[in-house]
Amino acid sequence: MTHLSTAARADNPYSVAIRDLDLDFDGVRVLRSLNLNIHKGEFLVLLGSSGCGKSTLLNCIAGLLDITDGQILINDRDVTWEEPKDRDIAMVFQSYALYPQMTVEKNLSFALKVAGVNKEEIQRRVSKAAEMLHLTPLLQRKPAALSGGQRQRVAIGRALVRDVDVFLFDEPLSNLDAKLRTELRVEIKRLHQQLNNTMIYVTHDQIEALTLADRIAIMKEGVIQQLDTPQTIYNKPVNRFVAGFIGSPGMNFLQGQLQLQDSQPWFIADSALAGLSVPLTHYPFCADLTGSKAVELGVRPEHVVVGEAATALPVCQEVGVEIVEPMGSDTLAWTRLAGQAFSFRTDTELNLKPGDRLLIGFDPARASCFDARSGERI
Amino acid sequence: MTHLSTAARADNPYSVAIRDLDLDFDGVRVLRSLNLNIHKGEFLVLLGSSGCGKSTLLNCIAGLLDITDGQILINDRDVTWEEPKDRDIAMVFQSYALYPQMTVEKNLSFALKVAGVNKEEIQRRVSKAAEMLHLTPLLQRKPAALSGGQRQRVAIGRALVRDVDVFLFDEPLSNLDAKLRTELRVEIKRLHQQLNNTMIYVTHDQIEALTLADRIAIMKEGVIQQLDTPQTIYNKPVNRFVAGFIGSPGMNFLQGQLQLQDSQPWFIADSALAGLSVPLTHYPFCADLTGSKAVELGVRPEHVVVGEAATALPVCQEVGVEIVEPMGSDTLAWTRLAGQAFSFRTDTELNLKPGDRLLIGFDPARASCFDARSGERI
Amino acid sequence: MQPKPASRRRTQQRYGRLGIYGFLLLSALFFAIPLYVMIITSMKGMPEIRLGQLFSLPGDPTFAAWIKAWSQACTGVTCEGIQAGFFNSIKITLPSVALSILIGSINGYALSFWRFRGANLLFGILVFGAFVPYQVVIYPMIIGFREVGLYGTLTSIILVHTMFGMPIMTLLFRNYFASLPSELFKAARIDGAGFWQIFLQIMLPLAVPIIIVAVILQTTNIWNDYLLGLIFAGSDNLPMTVQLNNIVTTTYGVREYNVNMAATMLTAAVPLAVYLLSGKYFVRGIASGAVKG
Amino acid sequence: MSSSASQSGRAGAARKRWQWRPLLATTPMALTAIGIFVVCVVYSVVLAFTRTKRFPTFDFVGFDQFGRLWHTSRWLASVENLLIFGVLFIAICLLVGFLLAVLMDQKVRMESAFRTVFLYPYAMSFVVTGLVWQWMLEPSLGIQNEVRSWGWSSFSFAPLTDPDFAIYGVIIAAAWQSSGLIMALMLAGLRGIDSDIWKAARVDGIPTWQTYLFIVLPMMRPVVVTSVVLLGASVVKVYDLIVAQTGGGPGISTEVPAKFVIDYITERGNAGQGMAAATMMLLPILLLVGPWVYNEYVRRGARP
Amino acid sequence: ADLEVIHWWTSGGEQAAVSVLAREFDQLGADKWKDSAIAQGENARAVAYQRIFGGTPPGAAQFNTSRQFEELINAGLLQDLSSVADKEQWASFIRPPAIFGPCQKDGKVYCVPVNLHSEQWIWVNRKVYQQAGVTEPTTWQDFLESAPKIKAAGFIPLAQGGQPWQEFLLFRDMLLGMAGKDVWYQVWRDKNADVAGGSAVRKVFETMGELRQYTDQGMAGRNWNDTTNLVITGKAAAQVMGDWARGEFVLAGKQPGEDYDCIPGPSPEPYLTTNGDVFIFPKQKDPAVTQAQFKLASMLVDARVQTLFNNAKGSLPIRDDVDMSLADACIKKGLALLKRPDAIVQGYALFITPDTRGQIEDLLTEYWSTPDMTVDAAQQRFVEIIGDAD
Ligand SMILES: Nc1ncnc2c1ncn2[C@@H]1O[C@H](COP(=O)(O)OP(=O)(O)OP(=O)(O)O)[C@@H](O)[C@H]1O
Ligand SMILES: Nc1ncnc2c1ncn2[C@@H]1O[C@H](COP(=O)(O)OP(=O)(O)OP(=O)(O)O)[C@@H](O)[C@H]1O
Ligand SMILES: [Mg+2]
Ligand SMILES: [Mg+2]
Repeated sequence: MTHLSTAARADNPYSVAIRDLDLDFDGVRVLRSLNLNIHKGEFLVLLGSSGCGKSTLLNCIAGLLDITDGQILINDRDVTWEEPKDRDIAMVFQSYALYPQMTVEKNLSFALKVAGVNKEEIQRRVSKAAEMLHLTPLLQRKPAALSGGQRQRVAIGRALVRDVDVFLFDEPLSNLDAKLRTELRVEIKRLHQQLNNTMIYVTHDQIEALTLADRIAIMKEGVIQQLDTPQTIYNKPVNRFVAGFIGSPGMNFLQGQLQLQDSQPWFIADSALAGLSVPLTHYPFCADLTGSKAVELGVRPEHVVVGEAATALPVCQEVGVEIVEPMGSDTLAWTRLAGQAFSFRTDTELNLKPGDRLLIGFDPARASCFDARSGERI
Repeated sequence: MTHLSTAARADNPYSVAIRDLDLDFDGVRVLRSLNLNIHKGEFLVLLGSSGCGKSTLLNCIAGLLDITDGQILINDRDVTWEEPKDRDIAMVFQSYALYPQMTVEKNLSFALKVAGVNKEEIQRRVSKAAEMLHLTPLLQRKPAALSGGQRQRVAIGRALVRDVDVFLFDEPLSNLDAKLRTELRVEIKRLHQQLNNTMIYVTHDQIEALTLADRIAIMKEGVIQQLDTPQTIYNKPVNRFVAGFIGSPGMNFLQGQLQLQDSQPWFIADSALAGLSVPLTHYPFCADLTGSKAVELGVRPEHVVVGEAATALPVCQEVGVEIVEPMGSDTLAWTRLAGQAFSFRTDTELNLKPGDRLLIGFDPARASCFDARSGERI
Repeated sequence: MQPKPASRRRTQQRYGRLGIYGFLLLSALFFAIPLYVMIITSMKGMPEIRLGQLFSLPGDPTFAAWIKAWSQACTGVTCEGIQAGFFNSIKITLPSVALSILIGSINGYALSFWRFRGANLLFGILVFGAFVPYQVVIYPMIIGFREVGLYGTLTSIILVHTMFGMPIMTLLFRNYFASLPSELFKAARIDGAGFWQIFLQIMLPLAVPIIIVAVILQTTNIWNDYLLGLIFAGSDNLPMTVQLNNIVTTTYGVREYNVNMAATMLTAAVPLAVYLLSGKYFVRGIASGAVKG
Repeated sequence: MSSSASQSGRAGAARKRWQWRPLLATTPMALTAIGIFVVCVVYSVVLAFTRTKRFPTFDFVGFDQFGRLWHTSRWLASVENLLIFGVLFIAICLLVGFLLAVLMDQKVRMESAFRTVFLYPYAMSFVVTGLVWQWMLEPSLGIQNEVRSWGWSSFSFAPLTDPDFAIYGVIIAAAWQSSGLIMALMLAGLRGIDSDIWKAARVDGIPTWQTYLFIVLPMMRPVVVTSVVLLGASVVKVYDLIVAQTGGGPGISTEVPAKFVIDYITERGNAGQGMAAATMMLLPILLLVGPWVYNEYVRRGARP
Repeated sequence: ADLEVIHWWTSGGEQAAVSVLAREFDQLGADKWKDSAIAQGENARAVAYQRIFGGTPPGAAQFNTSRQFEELINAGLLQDLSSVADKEQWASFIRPPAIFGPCQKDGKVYCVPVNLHSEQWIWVNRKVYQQAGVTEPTTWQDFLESAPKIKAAGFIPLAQGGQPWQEFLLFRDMLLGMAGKDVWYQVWRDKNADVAGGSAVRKVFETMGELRQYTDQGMAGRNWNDTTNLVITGKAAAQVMGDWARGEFVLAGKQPGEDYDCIPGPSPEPYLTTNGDVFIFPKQKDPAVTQAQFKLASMLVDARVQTLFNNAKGSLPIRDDVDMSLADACIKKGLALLKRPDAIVQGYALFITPDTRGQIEDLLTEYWSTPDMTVDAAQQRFVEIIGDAD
């Protein structure tokens, strides 16, 4: 640990750097030797399912939890044992955490008053933040008299006035309905473009992650699985967990065997009925292939081509539609491929009905292939 | 009221029929002379924003609220003043409403036991429901030991065992995370296909509404705005409210004037800067046009065509990208059209960045045109 | 046409409601009778009381007994009624209630948000302490107070009430604060507020519902206390209940039931008033977090 | 910061710096918890093994005091009374409290009037309660006399005069005093139940009484626990009520352990014996309440 | 200085008496009587103990002539009054000497007796006896014989309070009245288990058991003065109570010999026990208070104060040379007895501790209210208690 920290110090270009972070709750290790470097001005999203330790990590960065081992640096400064207020961070919570007995204005100015900032300066910053977030007409209201979206804006405003380098968001939009979520998402994105400070954003909503992030860190059980840009994560998930987690509707996974036939790799689906063989010649393997091996082939529903065009692809079959889910802009249809459930996305205009039969196909080069045992991408 | 009920009785082919329903809460009219007919086996979704009276309507149908005036018929029988249990309905709640101290099995069987159903029959129905919902291994657990999705399945199971004709769902999936929501959505859809009984489903999530419904009733302030199939509602919203409510990302609305030029209708956008004129020749008007009139033109982001292909369309402009929201399967980009915010959906492959310039266009025939004052579709 | 089903259902409901009201009224009667007896007895003359008709209204209502109980009844050499004790009780109750609530709320706050080592153990001991009969610890406590020279002073009785009230107060506030979102606390810490700032500016204003409950409970307990007041308050501060006891056991040939009742009512007046005025908030306050176990 | 040793050293310091304010703020609690509920209790327990009369002497006599204690019929009667009183009192309060709360929850008119009537006895001290109910149950003055004056001359209701029933007279008074509080707690608990549960039960066709009994009541476990704790604590301490209402009589039929303790440490000047009795009172509390407190608050710690 | 006095004289007659003391003390000069009345002896004594223990002792506190305060003396917490006592030669006039005994230890004086209470009295309502057509009892045998007739006439033959100390008082009265002086001493002073288990004591238990049927239902928990009131108002025929009951009759305006009567015993050979009240004077820090204590101590034995006080209280003075001419017939009966040394018996409280007394009270109250309890069982336990007493 020591050698790392001294070495890293020399040329740390990061806004937030986390080194070998361990954290135990009552003897249970929730975060294990976690390393994470976040660039200045970057929008980093921590994504993962419930209970994977996202909030815990954020709380560690904020200084709200005492860590078990490791080091946290913010702007090159070791803040591992600093008070939250001395870390140059601000935080926005899922439950808004507004002070219910104070007006919006007081909520915004509380931190500044505590810090002893003078009155005019408080006034200036509050009105600037209020303007930026369209809160000016609401300044004299109490939180109870605000809608969910307004409350969340106040919560963001409270972070804004503090004029810090790093913003931490803990699922700030989870409590809002879908429509508001979309709106505020755009506002947060716009805010980031205006302020250009570092933002660390926790969510379990992958759409939020994909739309907002410069980079996404996908977590599972306290370990970061993949840290990369949204595109890479979407298109080249490093393991089955990431692949399944990202994308809505979710990726289809077909169980099967990876076999070399004529020194060409083939995916043979496990199936009692209709067989399915997929040539993986153009698949960008990252590992050497030796012999046969149980794998899962992941295919995103939107990479499936429907109708005549499918015949041009290496994989093409006629299937029966079981369930149709129109989503307005497009439609998700469920069928069976080699006896396994398989969904695909089509244009709404096709007007599919359960029972319809049609041709579908996909390009194996855009699929992902995972070791069935380890779940790693092959 | 009396004459109506006798008249309606004669030939009511509906599973659930609501006639001139009024409901007051402490003198405030929450539902006003509402009429709704639901076919046997239909999946009807009540969609609307919070507080519009969806739950209230559902509770009236269930018999949990005494109505002020009107009539409710279920399977041709006037049940307006029947007890809930005698209405041949079952209901699933957002908060699951499981009996926390009973095991899953007891939760499922309690209603039957109270109704005096014999043991084998209870056993049979419970195990059938449990199997259908994959609850068999969980039967001996208590609700506290279940995940959210499992709980909601138990709640559905509790409705299932009662073997009734009409299922009522009050936002059954709202408390679940996105991933689970998608999964359970499919299960409910499958269930409906299996059981083929009438389902009335309340939600404020339009994706749920679109994917599940045979017909959607969109409510606002206790009044049904539009009752139609998802496709019609999506493509031909009757008013600005419905148009804005349905679709994610939401429809773009451009403010402007409807004018007749050379006896051809044109939409002229309000704009200080670059002008935008849209020929509405092929637009399917539902009203006569007389003179100029303030309107809003609604364009769905996915109806916008990007790049060279756009030049073929009646409307085509070069625009600068302001914000890019990659959503995995595709990307939403925000720009300005005639000075007004405008979003469009593109392929992720395009790899747009803020600042990029490109051509966009759309087909006015697929747009919607609303009276700016009344909000009605023109 | 038949009677509308609506009206049939409503009629059934009406009978049900009649039953409910009937039962509630009967219960209310049972609960109210002792108070009724106290009031009417206090307004009767002794001859009338001797007739033994406990429940009949006074033939000739008089407040003489009240006046006597308040300002004339003898307790030993002095015959000043219970008024002196009334002011002593106020002197004891006000600071004790304030202090015990302050300390209870600080404890609850510290226990809910600032988990420090040993906090849970301390709290466990405190909860256990709620069950310890006072008498078991009175002797050592007397020694303790004697050693610090406080025994028999107003300070000591206030401290004693604070300490014996601490288990319940702490439990009450701890449960309440635990029901608040912890994000509130985190937000305040990030905003740079310290231990006391968070307590005074964020948490205390939020605790109003439970403070009301605490005020009610503590006022009642402390006002009604007899034993601790007798032992610790010192001869100058004996609470009203001591005088009450003297009057009730002090009698001429016949016990003056009317004076006894009046004295009893006067003694109970303060907690009664507290309940009458704030019963609504009591239930609300309990609902807001005290019952989360 | 050059070595991990110095770093962790600083870390330790930082943690301590974190903790001192809450520690300071809770000194009164620590002093009370340890000073009163540990030191004083232990001190008292130690006295139980001595020959202490009025003034503490540390002249140890082993278990002699306990031997004598368990040969004292008044102590045995006290223990038995406490059991009867405790079980019945708690049961009646819970029952009445729950019943009243359920009825009050039916959107009754004048709820606040009813609530006040049910709750006001809790404002009365046990002393006043005891006195009032002594009068009410007095054969020649109270209820018995009143009913007889209506013409039912054989009516007999004077529990306090009969050693076999006196304890029930005490229970009536105690339940009268405390039921209202339980009603308030239960009412709060009922109001906290998710309204969907009610709807679900109605749709399922479960009769109201079954809903209350099998669904709602089990859901109110925390309230019931709180109630039992509050009532239990007052049961163990019950003293004033007995002194005011019966003085322990007739005979020793309403004696309770707390009164035994107090009599011995005050009037009778045999604190050793009194503390032996007190120790015997603490023992079951420690055994019953201890594990619960440990589970609920110490081990699970965290948030309830 | 203010001299705080803790006492339990809160009942009607008692109040008048304690007011005499307060008034007289205040008239002595600079010092003031500060009254701390606490109802019920056990409460008052407990508070006095706790106050002394807690380091804020009262100036004076009432106790009984008994072993109640011996631990205070042993612990050296009481003011030595020898200087005053020697100067005024208390030993020479306090009589009977037995009541001064508990105050003295190692030649020093630690308390001041203020009165003598004789317990052995039965108070009867003459009119009730007249109406029932029976004569007033002079022995317990008489009483048992007349009781059924009184009961038949619709009166309560024996008014008995429902508190342990009253039941014990009844027992003592019967023990002395039926078994006599020797048994009395053997039981209390010598703690002779054989005598306690003997036939004389057994007879007492038996008689007591028989008396149960002559009481009324309202007995449970009743105070002594309420019980006296039954006799005063003619609801009951008789009450066994100490001489303090006289005050209640006086306050009710009743005349001895006319409305009511006080009968010593009842016993063929009446005795008087030497119970009474004393004041102790805890050591003080403030010398001015100590001076006031000496003043009060001296005042309490003053002949004039004794006269006024005992006339008001209805008790007997601790000295012979006081003017009790104002005293009524009942007091005079007591005074007469007091003049016969062989009629004077030392009180039980001089011999047994409060602890033992408490045990006996527990036994007797249980016995009294449990008709099922056999005489054997009760006496057996009595023997054990006497045997274990120290
Ligand atoms: N105070 C605590 N004490 C003990 N364990 C805790 C505590 N807080 C969290 N945990 C555990 O740590 C793990 C990580 O929790 P964390 O709150 O960081 O999850 P999360 O990823 O934020 O989940 P969510 O999306 O539900 O907010 C969980 O298993 C949780 O049970
Ligand atoms: N018990 C009640 N008393 C008074 N007003 C009520 C009551 N229940 C609901 N309302 C009012 O009736 C209107 C409709 O409420 P309802 O619960 O039906 O809305 P909803 O569409 O289900 O909203 P949500 O999506 O938030 O569940 C709201 O304005 C609400 O405030
Ligand atoms: Mg979290
Ligand atoms: Mg709703």
